[in-house]
Amino acid sequence: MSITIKIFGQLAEIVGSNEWHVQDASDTNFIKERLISDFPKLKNFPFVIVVNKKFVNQNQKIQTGDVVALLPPFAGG
Amino acid sequence: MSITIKIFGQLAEIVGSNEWHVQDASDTNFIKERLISDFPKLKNFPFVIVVNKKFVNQNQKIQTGDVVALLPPFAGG
Amino acid sequence: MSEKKKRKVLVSGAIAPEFIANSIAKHSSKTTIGAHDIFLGQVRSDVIGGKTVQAIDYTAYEEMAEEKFHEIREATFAKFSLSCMHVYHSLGAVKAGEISLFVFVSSTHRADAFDACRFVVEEIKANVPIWGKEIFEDATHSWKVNTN
Amino acid sequence: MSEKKKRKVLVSGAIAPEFIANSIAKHSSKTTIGAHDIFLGQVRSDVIGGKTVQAIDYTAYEEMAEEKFHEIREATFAKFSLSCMHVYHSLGAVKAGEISLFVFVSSTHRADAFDACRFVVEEIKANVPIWGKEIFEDATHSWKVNTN
Repeated sequence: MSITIKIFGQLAEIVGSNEWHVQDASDTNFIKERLISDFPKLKNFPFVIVVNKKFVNQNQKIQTGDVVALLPPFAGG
Repeated sequence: MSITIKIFGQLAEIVGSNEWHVQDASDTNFIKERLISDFPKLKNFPFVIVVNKKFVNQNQKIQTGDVVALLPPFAGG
Repeated sequence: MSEKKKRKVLVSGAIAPEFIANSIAKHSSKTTIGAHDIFLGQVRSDVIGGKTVQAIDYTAYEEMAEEKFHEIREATFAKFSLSCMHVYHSLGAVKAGEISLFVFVSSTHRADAFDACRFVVEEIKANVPIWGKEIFEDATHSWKVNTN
Repeated sequence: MSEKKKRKVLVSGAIAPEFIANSIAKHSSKTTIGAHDIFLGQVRSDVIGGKTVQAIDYTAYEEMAEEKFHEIREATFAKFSLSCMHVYHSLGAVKAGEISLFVFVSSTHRADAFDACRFVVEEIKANVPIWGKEIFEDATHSWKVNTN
């Protein structure tokens, strides 16, 4: 399955876009590995992955229609 | 020595005045005893005595020129 | 003598929201400030013995109160890392729903503002000689008692 | 579904002192309120690598941010005894000295207002997906990092 991932803040700056497309995105670990392989600068960059606006703390399968986003550390306030 | 004592809040209401005059006011214990003897209702009423705007926690001699005040519990805010 | 100039804290009547807005606006030139904490005490229409409070009439031992406010100010600056601090307390009648206490503390980081603001409010309640006569609709009254 | 209606927290640009004054004024009809605590986040002109911050440009994962703000609201009402609560956070450019976060919490007694306000601010900093690009005078930028 090909999905479009939303990217925010400094992460979007590094990737060069607010969106990033991944082919065969089976689960969140796959997405993370693929991201780091495409953008090696992100290896030591802290980010979290959210699926349907919920934090994902362990590997999670991606379903059709899931909204996936990559978020750098928050800086509100 | 005769001194004039400032009285505030509910204490002033009970005493019926913002000022109270005491003859031979030698020390703060004397003042307290005299107050309670003149106004028996104050026997169980909580108040503090201040001399020159400082709290007096033990008996203190009264000097000429001292400013003495009787204060009911504070309720600022 | 202290370095910081003494300001008058006691003001006549309620503290208006516009006054608070002006105080906030004045801080826009102080760009080391990152956090403000503002406490406002508002007069409640408490029901006491079946009667409803319409207003509180505040009185103070004014000279001592201003001295205590100044001591609290000095202690707060000594204890916390603050950019500035402003305190206003009403004297006279303040109606239910109006504001009688305005504590405004500013710092670079939020922890100092939060800690200092709370410290100031607790110190005021405990140590400043101010009293409040709670006025009911029938013109009778009771005396305000502070709680925690 | 929650009983409390969802409010939009994210607003465009800086939060004006007059807006804050209006919010305060609206509470004068709620006469069970005795205490308000207001936290304001103000943009600092920090010096980073020799350059001075002129403004912060805020972005957010908006749908998720509003959802998180709503969760924080629900958690705060569950945890503390509050009369009401209002939160506003800027999106877009906010100049140094201007206000980007407004947390306003009201309760009958002061402890709830103090505790709740601080809780809300900490929750926002930790859990709401918002980012700030610190803009320097030469139009370069760095990314804001939150501290405690």
